[in-house]
Amino acid sequence: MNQPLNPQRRPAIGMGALFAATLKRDLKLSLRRKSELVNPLIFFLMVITLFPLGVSPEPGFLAELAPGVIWVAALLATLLSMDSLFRTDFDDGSLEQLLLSPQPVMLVVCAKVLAHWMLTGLALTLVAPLISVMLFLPAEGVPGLMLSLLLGTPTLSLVGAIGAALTVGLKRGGVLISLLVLPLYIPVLIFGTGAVQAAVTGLPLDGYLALLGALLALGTVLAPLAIGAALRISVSG
Amino acid sequence: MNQPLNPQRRPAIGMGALFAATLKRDLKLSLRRKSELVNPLIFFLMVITLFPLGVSPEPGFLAELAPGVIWVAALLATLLSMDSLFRTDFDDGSLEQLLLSPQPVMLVVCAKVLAHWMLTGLALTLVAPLISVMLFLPAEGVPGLMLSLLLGTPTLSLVGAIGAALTVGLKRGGVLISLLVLPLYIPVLIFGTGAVQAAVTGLPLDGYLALLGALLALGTVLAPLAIGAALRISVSG
Amino acid sequence: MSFNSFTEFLSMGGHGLYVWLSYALGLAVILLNLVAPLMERSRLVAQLKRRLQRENQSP
Amino acid sequence: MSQTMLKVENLFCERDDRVLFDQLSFEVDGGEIVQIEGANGSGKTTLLRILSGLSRNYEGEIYWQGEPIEKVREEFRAELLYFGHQPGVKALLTPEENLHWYCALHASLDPARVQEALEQVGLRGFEDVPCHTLSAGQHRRVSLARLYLSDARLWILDEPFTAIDKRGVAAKEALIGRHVAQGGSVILTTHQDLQGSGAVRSINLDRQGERG
Amino acid sequence: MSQTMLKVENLFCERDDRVLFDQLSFEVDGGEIVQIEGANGSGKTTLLRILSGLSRNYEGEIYWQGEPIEKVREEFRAELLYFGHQPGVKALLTPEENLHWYCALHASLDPARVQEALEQVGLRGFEDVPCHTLSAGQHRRVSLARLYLSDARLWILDEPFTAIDKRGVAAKEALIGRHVAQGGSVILTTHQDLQGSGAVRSINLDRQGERG
Amino acid sequence: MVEKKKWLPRWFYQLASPRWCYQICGKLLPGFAVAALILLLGGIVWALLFAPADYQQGNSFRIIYLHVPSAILAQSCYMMMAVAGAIGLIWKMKVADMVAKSCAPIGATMAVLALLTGAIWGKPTWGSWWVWDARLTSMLILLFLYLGVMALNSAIESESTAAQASAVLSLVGLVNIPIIKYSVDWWNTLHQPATFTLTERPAMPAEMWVPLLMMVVGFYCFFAVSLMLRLRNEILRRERRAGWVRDLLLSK
Ligand code: HEM
Ligand SMILES: Nc1ncnc2c1ncn2[C@@H]1O[C@H](COP(=O)(O)OP(=O)(O)OP(=O)(O)O)[C@@H](O)[C@H]1O
Ligand SMILES: Nc1ncnc2c1ncn2[C@@H]1O[C@H](COP(=O)(O)OP(=O)(O)OP(=O)(O)O)[C@@H](O)[C@H]1O
Ligand SMILES: [Mg+2]
Ligand SMILES: [Mg+2]
Repeated sequence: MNQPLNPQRRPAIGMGALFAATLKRDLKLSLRRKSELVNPLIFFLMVITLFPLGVSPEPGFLAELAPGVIWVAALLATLLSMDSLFRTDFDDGSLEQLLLSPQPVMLVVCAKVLAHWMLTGLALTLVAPLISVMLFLPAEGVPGLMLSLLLGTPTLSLVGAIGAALTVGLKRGGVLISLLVLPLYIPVLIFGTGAVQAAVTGLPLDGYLALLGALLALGTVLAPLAIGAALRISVSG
Repeated sequence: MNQPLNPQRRPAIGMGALFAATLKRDLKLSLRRKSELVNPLIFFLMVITLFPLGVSPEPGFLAELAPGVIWVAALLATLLSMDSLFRTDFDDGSLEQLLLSPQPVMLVVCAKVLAHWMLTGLALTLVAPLISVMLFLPAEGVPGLMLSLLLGTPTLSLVGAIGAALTVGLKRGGVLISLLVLPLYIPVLIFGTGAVQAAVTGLPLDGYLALLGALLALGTVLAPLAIGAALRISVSG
Repeated sequence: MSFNSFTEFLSMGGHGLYVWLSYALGLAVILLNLVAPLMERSRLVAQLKRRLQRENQSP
Repeated sequence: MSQTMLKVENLFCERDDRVLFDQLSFEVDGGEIVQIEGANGSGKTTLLRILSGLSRNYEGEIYWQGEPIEKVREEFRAELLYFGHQPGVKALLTPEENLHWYCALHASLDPARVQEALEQVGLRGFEDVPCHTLSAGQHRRVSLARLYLSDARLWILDEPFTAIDKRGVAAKEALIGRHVAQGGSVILTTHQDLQGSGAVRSINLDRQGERG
Repeated sequence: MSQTMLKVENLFCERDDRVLFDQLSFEVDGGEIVQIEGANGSGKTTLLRILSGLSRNYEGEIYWQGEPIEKVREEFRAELLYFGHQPGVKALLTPEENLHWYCALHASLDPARVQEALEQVGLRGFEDVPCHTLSAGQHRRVSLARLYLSDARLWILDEPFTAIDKRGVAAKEALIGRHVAQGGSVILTTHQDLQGSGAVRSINLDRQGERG
Repeated sequence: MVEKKKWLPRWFYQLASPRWCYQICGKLLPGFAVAALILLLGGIVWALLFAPADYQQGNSFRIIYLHVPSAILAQSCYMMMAVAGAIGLIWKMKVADMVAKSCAPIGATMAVLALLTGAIWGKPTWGSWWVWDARLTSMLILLFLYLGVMALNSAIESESTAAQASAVLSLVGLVNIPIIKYSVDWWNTLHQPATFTLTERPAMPAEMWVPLLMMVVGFYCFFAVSLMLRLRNEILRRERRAGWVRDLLLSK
């Protein structure tokens, strides 16, 4: 029943199909356990809950804290979910199959990162207004918060994926990844909170957003290359 | 070369030996990757670093934040490292062997939790003075901080282990565990920060410490039971 | 009767939005808790029946 | 001594609405090898996990030396060696450390004999490298070394020969032969033919499901 | 067509200061089955991973159809099917979804034939249950279904028969026979005897290490 | 496989029989449904039309007739879930597992309703949708506990395993609920001046608390209805292999 072996084939099409298939597969993997879908969100909500409990429930104080706390929580939520991005693929051998595919690895990697972002960064952006209410962030700050999250979180996913790719070959990378990735997250954190604080105080925030956009552009161009290379190295070791 | 099969053996000794062996084994497993040893600490330090960056570098503001932030970071550091407590054992079949041992499971579980605590809670307690300096916590608060961490973090490890045991059979429990465990952590957080704040303002803190001690006592008595039961349930599914 | 007219009843002394929103939510939650199990039941019964028929046919 | 060790009565198990076995009854005596046969997915692993007490998703009765197994769990575990699809070897520890921990779990075993057992399974020279640098077969051999250490009377082995080379398989079969000669019992599954382990009774699960 | 597919010259590999093979040279022609033999830990998996391009920890030359393999990676990958110790099956996806993704990775494969392939490996009725509820053998069968889909000329199979029952092994052997009859090549390892796959050339790694 | 113990009353074993439970639920359902309907309708009409407005809060006070019953129900539902889970764990009683599983979504929706009505009520009364008050916080945590139990339940494939695991979790949560309540109360009184005390109940006139009582009882009846509906589904699903379920299905 096998097709005759034909040395002259390999259609050049199929790149878009592969991207779509991988995106669908990764979303499906996350959605299959329904809990997986809501969990980065719930984690986000909980970190938000811990702050009033741990620090102080006073609205004024919380409002001052809010931009920083929301961004730190977004950062931690991304980081927490990052480790599993390639690990399950590595453990069950899917990663080997992926690296042995004749298609460019970058393509699959981009789709995986996009799927990850949709379930963390995008989801976080969408619940940001709710969080703002809970932390008493002034209403003027909310659009700035959402815009900065929208521009900043994809960078977090991209950079996190580099760390995930580098540590995937290690037996237990769970916490090591934070060590690698957190320093790289700091610019995003600074510009992100800067944007929100500017929005709250009514200052212009285009500067911050432009910087976040620039980081994102840089990340989109360079990160997939780095991730692909890191994966090959991790698997070959 | 096998020993003759002897139906009347099973020495009653060996409980202490098993506890010690498991403790040694788990510590060894963590120390073997040198990165693992420092990582909960580094994570802790980094969360601490993110706050001045994300929120505000003003000493006065930071000092006010400090008790809460330190406790929230301790909580997250514990939570982050919790998932791997039983997962690797489950994946490679060691957990099955453990449950099939004629020795009481609780014993092994206690040793594992103790090992986990030594590398997270205890380590965090020891670096707490450094952190206090970084966040400008007044010097009067430091003994209170250390005492409260010393009494509170074992409870975090014990309760977290229940969550880890419940989710170990799942394909991806990484985030589910936070959902299960964080609500249970809230009393520790509240009493812990309460103790530090009392210490800073010079109020008596024995009440808080007594409460943390009571939680720890309750946890030590009940959690091992729950963990043992949860492990049997998870493996049987 | 603590209201004199229907419009007064609707406005609830300026708090109409809040009161009616609450009651709408309350109704929604109650209905959800009734409709969900009922729909689940019809789905389940249909599914179990289908399987039973399949099992009765196949052997 | 050919006293009945394990007795199974009317065992029923289904997974995902598929009946794996129904009204399955058999006995395992001392000095007997029982091979559970069946195609992939026929329920061999499920059965072995139920017998060993790992899984409780079943209906029916299991007796250990005449007592319902629920009552004598502790004694039963002391007499049991279970070898599953996952070998229970920690990748970060060395073979020696792995077996030492196993000895601690079973207080009656003597840690001094670990070296000898490792030699028997051909891991000499690999005693102190971490197990994740071992090959697939060597990895499983670490766990098989437990067979040389054990003093349990009932061995439950789920595909013990997977990834083991031919000389290794022959050695393991000889060991199983010795165990039953001493009055122990073995319940095992394997897709390879058993050679030279003496009389083997087989239980086939293939048509079990349809009966129910 | 018995043109040389893969040519290996003076391959050298060591792991942890232990030389696994040295000056290993061989060729694999179209229509040929090459079995890599050796005891556990002799370096079979290491060799196959080097040949497939997953591992680059080696010295020596490998040529694919006369070209150094570094130069023709892309073309080589399009002609390669690799089956490793880890089958590359996602536990949360169904067998069907797993194979569909594999088809997306290899653009020349036709997703419409996935059903047929699953049927061939005996997974009919299991197409849409998540793979983690499958038995050990069924799990590997999902990955083996790739053999029925593939149009690659070189198959590299690392212990493909692990956990597969006897009927399954016979079917897989027949398939391998058909593949070589069509001019494809197969490099495989297995600790079981190959039966009825026609002429098999074997390369033994056992004494390779000592030579170096 | 229920071990018979002499000191347990007979109905306890009957409860253990899914079939008996299914039938008794079928019999009780109409009664509870009618009671719930009458009480809720009467309560709502009374609450909206006849109860006097509060002298301070005006008509926004009418939200209490949804808020308090849902808050009370959310708490008692958790108790019931944990107790049922414990019975399932100890006596291996399938029906108890099913009751526990059916409780969770009802309790969670009630907690949501209490939170939402509370938030809506807070806006006109306190001028803010949310404050970090002790009671609000412990309600939020209760919702998280529910979500945790439900997530765990849905994440585990095997039904009996899922039931046991969620039972363990809800028991752990049950031990913790008083601790949470206590700690949160204390935390709040330490930090925040008691601007908004929920506990000091204004001495209510009867025309205010009678409809409230009706609503509370009505909510309990409604809870019983919803629980029994879910329980019957659950019994059908888990007992689908039993002969009586087959007969039941075929007779339809
Ligand atoms: C999201 C916000 C709120 C939550 C989560 C909440 C929660 C609760 C809870 C848990 C109870 C206890 C029910 C019981 O066990 O008896 C309760 C009762 C009550 N709440 Fe709220 N509440 C909220 C907002 C409000 C607001 C804004 C008001 C009005 C100012 C209010 C007024 C009351 C009253 C009067 C009671 C009855 C007190 C009693 O019977 O002891 N609540 N609420
Ligand atoms: N990651 C690694 N790091 C260091 N050494 C390794 C690593 N993986 C394998 N080795 C060593 O290389 C040798 C060959 O391993 P390999 O997996 O190739 O053996 P194999 O022939 O496939 O054996 P098996 O029949 O057991 O599968 C082994 O002795 C092993 O100790
Ligand atoms: N966790 C699970 N959930 C649901 N069904 C399962 C689960 N594990 C196994 N099954 C089903 O039970 C059946 C028997 O599986 P089992 O692992 O016992 O087979 P086996 O006889 O050991 O097969 P193999 O020879 O492949 O190891 C399979 O059809 C499988 O689909
Ligand atoms: Mg099996
Ligand atoms: Mg190998």
